[in-house]
Amino acid sequence: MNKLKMKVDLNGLILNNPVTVASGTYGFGREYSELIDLNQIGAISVKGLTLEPREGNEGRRMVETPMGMINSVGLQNPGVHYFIENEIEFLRQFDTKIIANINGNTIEEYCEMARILSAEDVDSIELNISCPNVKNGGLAFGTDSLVVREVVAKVRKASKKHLIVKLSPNVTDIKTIAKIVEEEGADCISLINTMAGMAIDIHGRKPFLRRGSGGLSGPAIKPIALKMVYDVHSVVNIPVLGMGGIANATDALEFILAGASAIAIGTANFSNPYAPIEIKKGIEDYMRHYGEVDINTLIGNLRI
Amino acid sequence: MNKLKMKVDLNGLILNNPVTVASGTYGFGREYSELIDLNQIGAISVKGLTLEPREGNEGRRMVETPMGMINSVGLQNPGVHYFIENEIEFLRQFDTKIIANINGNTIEEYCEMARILSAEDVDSIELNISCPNVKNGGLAFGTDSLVVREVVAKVRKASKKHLIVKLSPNVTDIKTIAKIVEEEGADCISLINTMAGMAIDIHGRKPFLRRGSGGLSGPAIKPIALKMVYDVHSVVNIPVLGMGGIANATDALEFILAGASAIAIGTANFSNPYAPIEIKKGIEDYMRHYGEVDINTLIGNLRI
Amino acid sequence: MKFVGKVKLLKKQIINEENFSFIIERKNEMGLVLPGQFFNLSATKVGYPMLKRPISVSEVGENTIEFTIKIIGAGTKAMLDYNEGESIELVGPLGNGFEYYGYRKILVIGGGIGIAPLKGLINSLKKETVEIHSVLGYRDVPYIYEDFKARSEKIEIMSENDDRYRIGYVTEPVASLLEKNSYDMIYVCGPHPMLRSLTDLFNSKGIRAQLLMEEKMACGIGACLVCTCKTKSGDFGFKHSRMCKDGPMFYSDEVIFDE
Amino acid sequence: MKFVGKVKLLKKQIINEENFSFIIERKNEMGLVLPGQFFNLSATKVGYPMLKRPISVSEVGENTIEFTIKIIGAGTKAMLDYNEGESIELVGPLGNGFEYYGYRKILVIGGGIGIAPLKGLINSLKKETVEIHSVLGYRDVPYIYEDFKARSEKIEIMSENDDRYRIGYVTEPVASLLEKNSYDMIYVCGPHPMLRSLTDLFNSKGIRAQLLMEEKMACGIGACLVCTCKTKSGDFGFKHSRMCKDGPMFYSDEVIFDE
Ligand SMILES: Cc1cc2nc3c(=O)[nH]c(=O)nc-3n(C[C@H](O)[C@H](O)[C@H](O)COP(=O)(O)OP(=O)(O)OC[C@H]3O[C@@H](n4cnc5c(N)ncnc54)[C@H](O)[C@@H]3O)c2cc1C
Ligand SMILES: Cc1cc2nc3c(=O)[nH]c(=O)nc-3n(C[C@H](O)[C@H](O)[C@H](O)COP(=O)(O)OP(=O)(O)OC[C@H]3O[C@@H](n4cnc5c(N)ncnc54)[C@H](O)[C@@H]3O)c2cc1C
Ligand SMILES: Cc1cc2nc3c(=O)[nH]c(=O)nc-3n(C[C@H](O)[C@H](O)[C@H](O)COP(=O)(O)O)c2cc1C
Ligand SMILES: Cc1cc2nc3c(=O)[nH]c(=O)nc-3n(C[C@H](O)[C@H](O)[C@H](O)COP(=O)(O)O)c2cc1C
Ligand code: FES
Ligand code: FES
Repeated sequence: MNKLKMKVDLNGLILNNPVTVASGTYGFGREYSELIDLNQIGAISVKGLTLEPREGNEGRRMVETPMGMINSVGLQNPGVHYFIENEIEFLRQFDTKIIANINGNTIEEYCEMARILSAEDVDSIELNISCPNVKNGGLAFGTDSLVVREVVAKVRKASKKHLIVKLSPNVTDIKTIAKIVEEEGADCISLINTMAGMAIDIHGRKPFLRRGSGGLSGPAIKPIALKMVYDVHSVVNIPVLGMGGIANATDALEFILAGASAIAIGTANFSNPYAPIEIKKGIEDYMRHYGEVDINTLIGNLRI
Repeated sequence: MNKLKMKVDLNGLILNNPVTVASGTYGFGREYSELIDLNQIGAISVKGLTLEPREGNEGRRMVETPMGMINSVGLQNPGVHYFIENEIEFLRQFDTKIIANINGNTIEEYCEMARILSAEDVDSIELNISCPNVKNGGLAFGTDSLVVREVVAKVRKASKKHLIVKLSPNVTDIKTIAKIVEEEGADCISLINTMAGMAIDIHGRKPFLRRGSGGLSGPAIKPIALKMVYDVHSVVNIPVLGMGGIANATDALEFILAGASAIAIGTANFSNPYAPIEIKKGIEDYMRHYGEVDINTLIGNLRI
Repeated sequence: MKFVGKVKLLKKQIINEENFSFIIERKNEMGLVLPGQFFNLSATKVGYPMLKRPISVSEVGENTIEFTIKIIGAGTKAMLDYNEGESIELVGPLGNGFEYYGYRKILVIGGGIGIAPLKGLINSLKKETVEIHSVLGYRDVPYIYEDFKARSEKIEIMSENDDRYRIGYVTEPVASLLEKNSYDMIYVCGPHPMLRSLTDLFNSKGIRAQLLMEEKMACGIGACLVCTCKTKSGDFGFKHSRMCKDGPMFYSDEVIFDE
Repeated sequence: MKFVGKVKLLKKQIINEENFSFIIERKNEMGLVLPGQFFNLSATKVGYPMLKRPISVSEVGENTIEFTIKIIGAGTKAMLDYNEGESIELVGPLGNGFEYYGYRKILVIGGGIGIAPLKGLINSLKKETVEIHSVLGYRDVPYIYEDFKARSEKIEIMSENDDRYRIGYVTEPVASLLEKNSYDMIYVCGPHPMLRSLTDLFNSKGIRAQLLMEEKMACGIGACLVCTCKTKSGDFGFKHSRMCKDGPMFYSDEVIFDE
């Protein structure tokens, strides 16, 4: 059995293999560490952090939909300081990269968090621009080109760490947003975050979620995510971290062929805690079957 | 058993019941008329018409995805003149409303078709603004506010028929688009059309669809469609014809409670040809169970 | 220790039109399995519905585990299609389970399918040392009450509609039992409104019970935070605990019922 | 006449690791069912995968219909889970089927699972009046060839890998049969490359065959236009025909193979 080259380089962030786990689906790794070997995961993007601790939204927070789920956790997290003091060390035991997913109410909050994390032992900062912008009537930062330019530029200045910007899919033209993100100095783009979605309890005549609506994730959105990853990869030169509904090795390979240098597994962890390991193995099997020795030759390798 | 009032008024277009079938999924009704009683359907939106006949895209045109499908039929249709001469009369045998779904390469084509159909025995014109705008680099008409305003205004002038404008979901802010459509004189808004999506054959290393990508429909997109219907209903005063992944009576009732005055069934016809009849019956059962006598009291009747 | 994988369905038993039970093989890798804990079960072999369904253990044998399941929606309906001899994918045991060490006189209160996990509890208590009083409530015809009958010093079976039993809700007999007895611990599992009204009763009397609660779950292990339970924190504050990991057993004086 | 609804699975038979057959009850509402026609079958009771799967009839009995199915992906794999006695939702019969009235000497050419619908064809032809020559090709070990053996005047069984049979593709024996015989009609069903190379052969000889073709389908009845087949129109033009409604049988000289 030949040794396969599975390392991928996300523009300075080097992963042992392209299989990572998505923010908000893996906590800080503690719970899943009891079930699977975290050393086998390329990177862990931790639960979305905010400057101050947050209790998140009131329940009910989740409803299942056809091959998907809508969540409105509302960024419940212990805050960036708690993370630094109590979680980094735990994660550092494992041979996996740590991505700190950050979320702000204002551009200043994003910058402040980026500054704080610059001095800490994390491998990358993932700027989640799907958060509602309190100064802008609650519209997500990531849906307005001007705001995207400003927040990425300022965070870039605030920190020299490897910077991933995570895009919202709820936009008309993701290519334009991606180009702005690249221009303003992001090292890598991750996409997609959840899509705005809703489900209604016809007996109670109210939305299932206390907050009315939430974010749709899971296999249902995979075709949309794949198209966006393909589109973004076609217009930027920085690497893409693809996600959205990936549940098996075939899905992961679709994203890699579409141009993702690495992929993240979110919702699929819930239905199958072994998903990251099975997907990594499935990618390796595919490579052996087709005599590929380096995962990098597959990235964006589509015959169109 | 009480008699239920199932008639709904889409701002001048009065349907016997709120269950309609979506354009492109029902041809001109001929094939389904061999399987189900078309008199039970509130309205039939016919296969998207163009000024000239079109052969559509080369195959492969369809791929199944988790609880969805992506199609790229490419508006294969016999043209508006053939429709007028050969299809209207057939459909008129049934006690159902005829909605002519029109598609143009240019604003002039849309207007020309609206003018032609004004003189014909159809009950409504549905303006599909998800078509690629050839003058605008192929971006869909429906994604640019200025273009939306222009095309709706001009078609409104070209025809006095009942006018439905069908929105594309691939936009950042569907509320703004909907308000423009209302301002320019549409009688009704239908949504959603399919979402941009893609699937890749990892063995052939190419997209499954010859055209690369296509439109995603089916239960997978239901939560997204429902949220958009809810959002649009909350900002316009004209009625909404809701669709996107409706497969059973619960789904249909979710849309009605979210604000849809009528609903359309698309992809679900394929998996269950009886879907329109079963859904109509399911809505009636729900009304009886809760002692509702008029479907109109359910529309938008959400306790939030 | 948690198990992730497939186990064989050894026995499927139809209880009535709404309820059935599964006996599956218990694997060594599962370690201890406590009453009140649950497993997350795949509803189908084809993976649809997508999310696993949390189901409490209703009996733990040496080499077997029993689940008692009520058909509620698509997932539990589909589960019924597993054939004996087939494998079911599951994760568990999950959650904290009941605390029951050292109590000598207990009251168990169950409503509907909520009776299933309590059955696991009473059957794991030694007859010689624990006195059990039971109050079981049903909407219609009672089921799975035999072990409670056999094992309880006192038992009250209520039904909302079956007049061969005492008609009414469990709250009434519970109130009178509390007047006449003092219990080392009370255990409750049942629908939300029942938990809520009993908690009001307990709070008014200054006593506490162990509640086995429910919320929609995704991961089931505490990582995704969708299964929130509002609990007290300090004197006036609250926090969002995880039903799956910090629960599903919560003490009645910890929980904030505010809907 | 088309049937929409559920029918009982009377018999399920495992042919080998990759193939199985279903015998279902034939309903009156189905009317005539012709060889070459197909039904659209639900893959599972839970409705996932969502779209029905088109499967040709491989035998039509008085009160039964047989399907022979190869496991390809998630849908056909899931189908195998139906138990005898359960109901399967289906729509059909669909498509045009073979034309076979009045032919006296025919050649049937099948590849892999494509042999199944041809079995339905030959078994519906009267022995006394029709002379049948058969060429069957397999990747590995041949299966469902018994009826062809019993019914054919000449038969050639090919395999790509099983050297107890003639090794190679069906095109070779077909070419030599065509040298020595003249057929009233030729019927072909099999994988796309086989249809294509045989069509080249037929075109070069100026003869025509009936091809049973395949394309991904949604509605199966001709309404959605996703299952396109490029066919000739006039001398130089083309049109997009519907595989499900205008086919799945097309004459070899009508089809444009351009991929
Ligand atoms: C810790 C824990 C332990 C449990 N233990 C047990 C146990 O031992 N035994 C047991 O039987 N159960 C148990 N449950 C409950 C069990 O998990 C649920 O009953 C099960 O998950 C329901 O899944 P389902 O797919 O059948 O229903 P779902 O599809 O999830 O439906 C749930 C409810 O929502 C309704 N619904 C769905 N969609 C709509 C809509 N659009 N509009 C209105 N209503 C809708 C359904 O009709 C149903 O009433 C436990 C739960 C937890 C959290
Ligand atoms: C008119 C007609 C008649 C037919 N008659 C018969 C018959 O009698 N018997 C019979 O067995 N079949 C028949 N077929 C074929 C049958 O319909 C198909 O085999 C079946 O629909 C496949 O469904 P599936 O879900 O098993 O596979 P699918 O999931 O649809 O997969 C099809 C193929 O695509 C591959 N695939 C899926 N996703 C990906 C991905 N992301 N990347 C790469 N590859 C992928 C699968 O591995 C597989 O090779 C007929 C078809 C037609 C149109
Ligand atoms: C329960 C849950 C919580 C999430 N929380 C976050 C978060 O805190 N920050 C973030 O950037 N994305 C968050 N996401 C989005 C995921 O990281 C991912 O982008 C999305 O779910 C799509 O991938 P999937 O379909 O594989 O889940 C969350 C998703 C889920 C399901
Ligand atoms: C095969 C197919 C063809 C379609 N063709 C058209 C069309 O010609 N015009 C149009 O406005 N919408 C068209 N649509 C979109 C549907 O009318 C509908 O908006 C969409 O499919 C969402 O509904 P559904 O999920 O119930 O299918 C088509 C959809 C499908 C699946
Ligand atoms: S279900 Fe994920 S934290 Fe409880
Ligand atoms: S599958 Fe719909 S037209 Fe053929």
